[in-house]
Amino acid sequence: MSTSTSNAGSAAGSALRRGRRRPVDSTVKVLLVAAALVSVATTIGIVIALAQPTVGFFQQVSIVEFVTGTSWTPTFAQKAYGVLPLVAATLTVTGVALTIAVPLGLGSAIYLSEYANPRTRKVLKPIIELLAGVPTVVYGFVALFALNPLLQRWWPTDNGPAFQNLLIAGIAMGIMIVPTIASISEDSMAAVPRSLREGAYALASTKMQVSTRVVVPAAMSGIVAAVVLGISRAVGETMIVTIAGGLTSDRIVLNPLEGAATMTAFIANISSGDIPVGSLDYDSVFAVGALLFLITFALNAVSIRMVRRFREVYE
Amino acid sequence: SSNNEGANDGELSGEVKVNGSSTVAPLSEAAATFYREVQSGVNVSVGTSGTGGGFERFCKGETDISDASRPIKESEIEACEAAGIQYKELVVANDALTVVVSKDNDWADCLTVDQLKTIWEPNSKVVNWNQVDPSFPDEPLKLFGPGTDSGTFDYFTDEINGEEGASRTDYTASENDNVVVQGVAGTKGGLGYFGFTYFEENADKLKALKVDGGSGCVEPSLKTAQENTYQPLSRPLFVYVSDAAVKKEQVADFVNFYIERIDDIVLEAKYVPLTEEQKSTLQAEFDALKAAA
Amino acid sequence: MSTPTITTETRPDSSASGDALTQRRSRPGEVAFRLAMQACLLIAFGVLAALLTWVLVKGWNRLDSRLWTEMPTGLASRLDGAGVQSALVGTLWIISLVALICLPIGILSAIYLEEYADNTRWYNRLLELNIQNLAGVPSIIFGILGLGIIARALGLGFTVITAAIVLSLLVLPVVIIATREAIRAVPQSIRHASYALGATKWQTVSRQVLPSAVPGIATGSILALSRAIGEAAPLIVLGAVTFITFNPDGLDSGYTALPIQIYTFITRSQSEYTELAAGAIVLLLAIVLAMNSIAIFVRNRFEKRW
Amino acid sequence: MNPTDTTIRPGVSIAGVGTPSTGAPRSDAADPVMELSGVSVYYGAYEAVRDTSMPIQEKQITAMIGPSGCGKSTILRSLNRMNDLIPGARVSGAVTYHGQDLYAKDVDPIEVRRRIGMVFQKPNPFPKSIYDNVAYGPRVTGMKVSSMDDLVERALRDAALWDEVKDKLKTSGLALSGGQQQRLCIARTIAVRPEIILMDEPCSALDPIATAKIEDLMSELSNDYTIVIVTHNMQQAARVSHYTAFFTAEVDEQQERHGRLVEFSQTGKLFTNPADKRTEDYITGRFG
Amino acid sequence: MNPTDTTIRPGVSIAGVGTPSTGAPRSDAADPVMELSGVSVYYGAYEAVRDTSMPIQEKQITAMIGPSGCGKSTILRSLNRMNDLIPGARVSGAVTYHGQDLYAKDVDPIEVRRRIGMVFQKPNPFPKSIYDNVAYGPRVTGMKVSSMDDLVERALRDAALWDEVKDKLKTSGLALSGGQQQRLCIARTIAVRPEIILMDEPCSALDPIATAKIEDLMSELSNDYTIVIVTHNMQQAARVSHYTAFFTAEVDEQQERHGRLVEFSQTGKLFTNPADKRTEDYITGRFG
Ligand SMILES: Nc1ncnc2c1ncn2[C@@H]1O[C@H](COP(=O)(O)OP(=O)(O)OP(=O)(O)O)[C@@H](O)[C@H]1O
Ligand SMILES: Nc1ncnc2c1ncn2[C@@H]1O[C@H](COP(=O)(O)OP(=O)(O)OP(=O)(O)O)[C@@H](O)[C@H]1O
Ligand SMILES: [Mg+2]
Ligand SMILES: [Mg+2]
Repeated sequence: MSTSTSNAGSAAGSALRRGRRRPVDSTVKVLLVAAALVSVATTIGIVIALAQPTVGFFQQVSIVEFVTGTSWTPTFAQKAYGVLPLVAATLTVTGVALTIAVPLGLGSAIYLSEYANPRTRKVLKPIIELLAGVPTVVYGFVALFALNPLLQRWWPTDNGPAFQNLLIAGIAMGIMIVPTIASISEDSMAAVPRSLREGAYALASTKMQVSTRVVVPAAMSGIVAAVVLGISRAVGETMIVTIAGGLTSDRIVLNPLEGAATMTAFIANISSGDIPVGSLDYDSVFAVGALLFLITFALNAVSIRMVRRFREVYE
Repeated sequence: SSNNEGANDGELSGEVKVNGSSTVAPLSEAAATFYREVQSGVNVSVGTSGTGGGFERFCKGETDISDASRPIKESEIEACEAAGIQYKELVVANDALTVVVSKDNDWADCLTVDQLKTIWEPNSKVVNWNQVDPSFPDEPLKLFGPGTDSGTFDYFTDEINGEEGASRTDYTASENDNVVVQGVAGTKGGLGYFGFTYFEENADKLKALKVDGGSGCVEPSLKTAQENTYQPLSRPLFVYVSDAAVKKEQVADFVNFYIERIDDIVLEAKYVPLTEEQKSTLQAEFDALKAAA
Repeated sequence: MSTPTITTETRPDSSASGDALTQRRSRPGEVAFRLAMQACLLIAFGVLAALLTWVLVKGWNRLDSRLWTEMPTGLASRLDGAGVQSALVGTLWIISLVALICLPIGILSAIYLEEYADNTRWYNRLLELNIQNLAGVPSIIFGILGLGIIARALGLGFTVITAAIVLSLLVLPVVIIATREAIRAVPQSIRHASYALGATKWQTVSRQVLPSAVPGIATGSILALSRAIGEAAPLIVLGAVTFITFNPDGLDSGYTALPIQIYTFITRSQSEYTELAAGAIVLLLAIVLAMNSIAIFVRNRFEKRW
Repeated sequence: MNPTDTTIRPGVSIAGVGTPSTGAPRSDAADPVMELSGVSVYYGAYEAVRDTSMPIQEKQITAMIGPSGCGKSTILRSLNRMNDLIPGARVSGAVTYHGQDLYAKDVDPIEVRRRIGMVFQKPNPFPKSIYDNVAYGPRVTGMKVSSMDDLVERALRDAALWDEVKDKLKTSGLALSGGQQQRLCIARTIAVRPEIILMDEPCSALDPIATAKIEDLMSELSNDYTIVIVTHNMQQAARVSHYTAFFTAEVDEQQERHGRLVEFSQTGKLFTNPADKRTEDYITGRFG
Repeated sequence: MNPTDTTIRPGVSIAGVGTPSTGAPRSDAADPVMELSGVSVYYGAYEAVRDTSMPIQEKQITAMIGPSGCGKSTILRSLNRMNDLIPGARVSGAVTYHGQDLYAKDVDPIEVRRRIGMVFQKPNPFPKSIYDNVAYGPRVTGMKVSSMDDLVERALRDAALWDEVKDKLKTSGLALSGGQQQRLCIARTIAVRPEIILMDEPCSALDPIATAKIEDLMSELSNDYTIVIVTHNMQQAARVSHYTAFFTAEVDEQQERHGRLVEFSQTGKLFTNPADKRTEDYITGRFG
């Protein structure tokens, strides 16, 4: 075809028929599908890796004992397989972490999105995102060697917290989660359309009223998603609790001043411990892993739903 | 820097994979560090997957040497047999499990095995020092110990309470040595136990108790442990080496080196050295292994 | 304080309303709220800054070239001269491999989901859901996957490549999600313009969409890699070797990595180890924060605002 | 400042001002309630609108028309200090309200906005219930009301929306149609009983039927309120307003565009007998 | 399908078609090059435009006008299968191009778009150099060209942009002004030598001067190309087009709005003597 002529009109109609093959396009598609299937394979792999030993475990331990028992002592002579102590410790740590992270994270987000001038925000927002990338082993170190001595020194009564305790792990985890919650909540507040703020200001609202009565409610699903993400990070976090959280699991510990094993800490410890691989005690790791997988699955479902709602509002 | 007679003087290469107990690891790490000075071409790695994890790999042929803080168990022997792995158990050091209390503890110097048992036995209700001995003051007893998945725990419970893993459960257990050290050091009524090394490293913060195993109070020390008078808490530490591994020149050379320098290594790792008798057994076992290979 | 006492029947008296404007209300709640929000920011980031500074101080004595030129030692008496070279090199090995494995798969998956998949189909929605779910699975579970499937079932053993695959799978969702967002940010009008000129789908994607999405993809990829660098939990389950005095020299080599090395230092009770841990943390942080800074810079500088 | 002290500048024809009895669209036209004198608005260093002077007559509808970008919205927002919210925006000259300079140091912008309400181009109801949308203003301004229900009902009635929503006051304001949303925004504004309502192209996002409803509503509201409306649609200005201001954008030597008030007069006069050639070109559709 | 076989439906006046010699705006007006018969377009279950039949005459400019949302863009996109790109969009009825049904199974949409180009409402140059913008189409369609430089120059000349950009062909297309960007998009489109160019409100984002340039360009291009243009601006339709189709939206019993072709005829006739009351209302500005 030369550059100088336009398509001959009469022949043009039939020329539209599919003539050309496009091998690149079809090859590419196969490649893309293959890549996308890797993530499916990953999930299947996880399920397989967890399922077989877990099934073996539950052939010897009743599921009822597992989910209702209040003592977890697979490594002792008197074995008990009630997973609740691990779950309770996980919840306690998560609770402490959220108590710290939610107000600090939300407050920071509100300040950045509604009060800080654009230049401050431009500097601070990237710093927050930067801090969200600090490896968790660092927080574990800091918890054990920096926060813990402080806590011991300043503890008002004689009966201070244990050397490894859930409080200190929770605090470190809370500090760790703040940037995540701040950053995501700020994103969702920034996504609240300007027009809503203007509408509120035009009705003689003060800045605080705009923030608390319009922006925060409008950004609520994003904020909830941020908090849920914080929860799932706390539940799945391993290094901090392994380093600073303790290993007690013979009873349900709800006092954050004591140390106790979370689900993740238990898994990490047994994985590097001296008990024979393949034994029932060892398989308990997989049962706990499977439970952890299910819990995060549920949290994800909540979070995905929240994010979706948050997207729907203004798009 | 050191004179390594006997070993192959030529340049060796290849890998030596050691894995297993974190209690024994300091010995193997020290050996690896010394060995690197004479054979820099051999890559020795020391993993700490625990005694169990170590044996699992060992019996699958994934590692050459397994560090163990307890003897191999029946299930593990079966696994090795099933995979056709032949091996020898070598005792490379002694350890004295040390019972420690806070420096502030001015009432207790020695505990009998029975007293230890009252404290540590399953379902023990002892929560105050005066329940251990009426002459002790009214001071809350806080207990610390190693991770319950460790060989140390197994050994201590076996010797004191008569069954591996039989222990009260309501104490602070941790894989982290710092926890026992800091916990006991910071709690007036604290009591804990762990390997002698950790006590030596923290002797400024802790006080070791003597143990009366029936023939009077004996304090834990290199001497008492080596002389076997610190009973019942002195224990051997093991290294397992497989036939197949010894067929590899660099592994054989490394193990040979390990045995020759065993005193330096044990000293460096702050464990209790072998007696002469133990040393000759060690050499004999190794020779047998080489011969078999 | 002039709270308007207006009922629904009346409105401000217009003749007076000019003056009423100047009776500025004092609003103490307003000020308190602002201060509280500001305090949150200051506390949160003050504490973080203090902690990081503390690590720096703690590790100060070890912050010299020994850290990366020397190998770890098994001799307690020589801790002073020890470094973490093998861990640093191990980390660099792993991260390079993660980049090679994870980025192509992640980017191609994202292209599929964003440009090719018909998301009214159940299987595509499932795929998407699966990726969102994987993003939330705790890293330690990936360690279990690596141990059971990759090291054992696939027989790759306890090698650099196993660690790289596990960490790749761990951060794959991050890459996919970031890439999808970058692709989604390319305006539809660019695609339409390309199609309207007779381009095929792949021409449109490869020549218009991807080049425009590069900054976003780069940002997401770097963030994913820096996350992989800092992960320790899966490697613990994988039984990363913790004492190594040589650098990895191949895919099937043994390895250790910085976070693992730090973790083992932390569990030792001698104060030399604590210092060494702090020094290694500063090294790790320097790498991770440098990577994150590059990522954020790339995003803020090059990402197009359409 | 004396509200009748309107400087007539070269290039700006101001007609029909100061003589409210002659040909005024309403017999009750009164003195200006607001007055702009020499108002310029800047965004940073950029002068978006230059030197605008015009009055806003009480209980009349004043329309601002002109091509896109000529600064209509900018001027409108300067009337209730909404520009304060744009970083870098600045107003020079005087905007008075009942003789009080709105930009005087001791003026509380929040009080200003309570008295001078605003309705926006795109309906922007809060993502709350219809009821809460209307009750929002009274609540935040701390109005003492005997019955919030009554107040909400009345505002919705005044905005000609009550009959359509009375059975679903608890549903979200976002669930309404565009026209209903815009009337909800008007209801929300009148719930705080402002004196003046500013409207920035309130119908441009609406279909013709919804537009007609809002136009009727405006005429209705002008019995009680002073209304200023910005519109792109000349027919609309002609239909609803009593006074019209025509703005355009001039290009200066540096190729920068600055908004300018070209002509202000009674609506009838401006459309039938414009004083300025540019006005005529615009209203006859010769550009835009 | 026979292109002259245009069914005249109740409610749709089609005037001036089939009698090209009588009062045709150009003496060379030919047979329709495209033909819509009974075309409805759906988005999922929603029927956005109903039952449209009209011809597109060769080398003429056909304008589509009508209020917002009446489906002009929808119909336009159905002419080169751009609707394929919208998930859930579906076309029923027949769209023929030289007698070939565009929606037949064996038709390759990529070939269709090569022959029927499109210019969009908002100028959308690729974030590449001006040169690469123009060269993109020839490259992806694998056109065999003796000199790409010549081709680019010629396309830019045809789009009346050459003189303004010839010294900066390597700079980004995004660095041009809005009007230049739009001409670049036209240059890009004609570089692949399509037969028909579809334009969806190509001037709505432009200022009056840029608009005038594009309008001139369209007249120029209609010597070589068949052009279909959607516009909001009736004056523009009147100024540039030879044929005009007026669409509106009807509301059905379920309160759903559906686009409908009301009247199609020669532009002069439609504006001076509309056959339909609704057309008349619209062009006299009674609504919209
Ligand atoms: N926030 C802002 N920052 C900087 N410049 C602005 C801002 N808002 C508007 N401008 C500029 O000020 C000028 C006037 O804008 P304005 O929005 O007042 O025009 P308008 O007449 O309302 O136009 P339209 O009819 O399109 O709404 C324009 O050149 C615009 O680009
Ligand atoms: N992608 C889509 N999905 C669903 N509905 C759509 C989509 N695009 C358009 N519509 C709907 O189809 C109808 C016709 O839209 P279309 O964009 O064709 O109108 P138009 O006449 O071009 O309007 P405008 O003048 O505003 O551009 C509208 O009701 C619109 O909401
Ligand atoms: Mg405006
Ligand atoms: Mg359109």
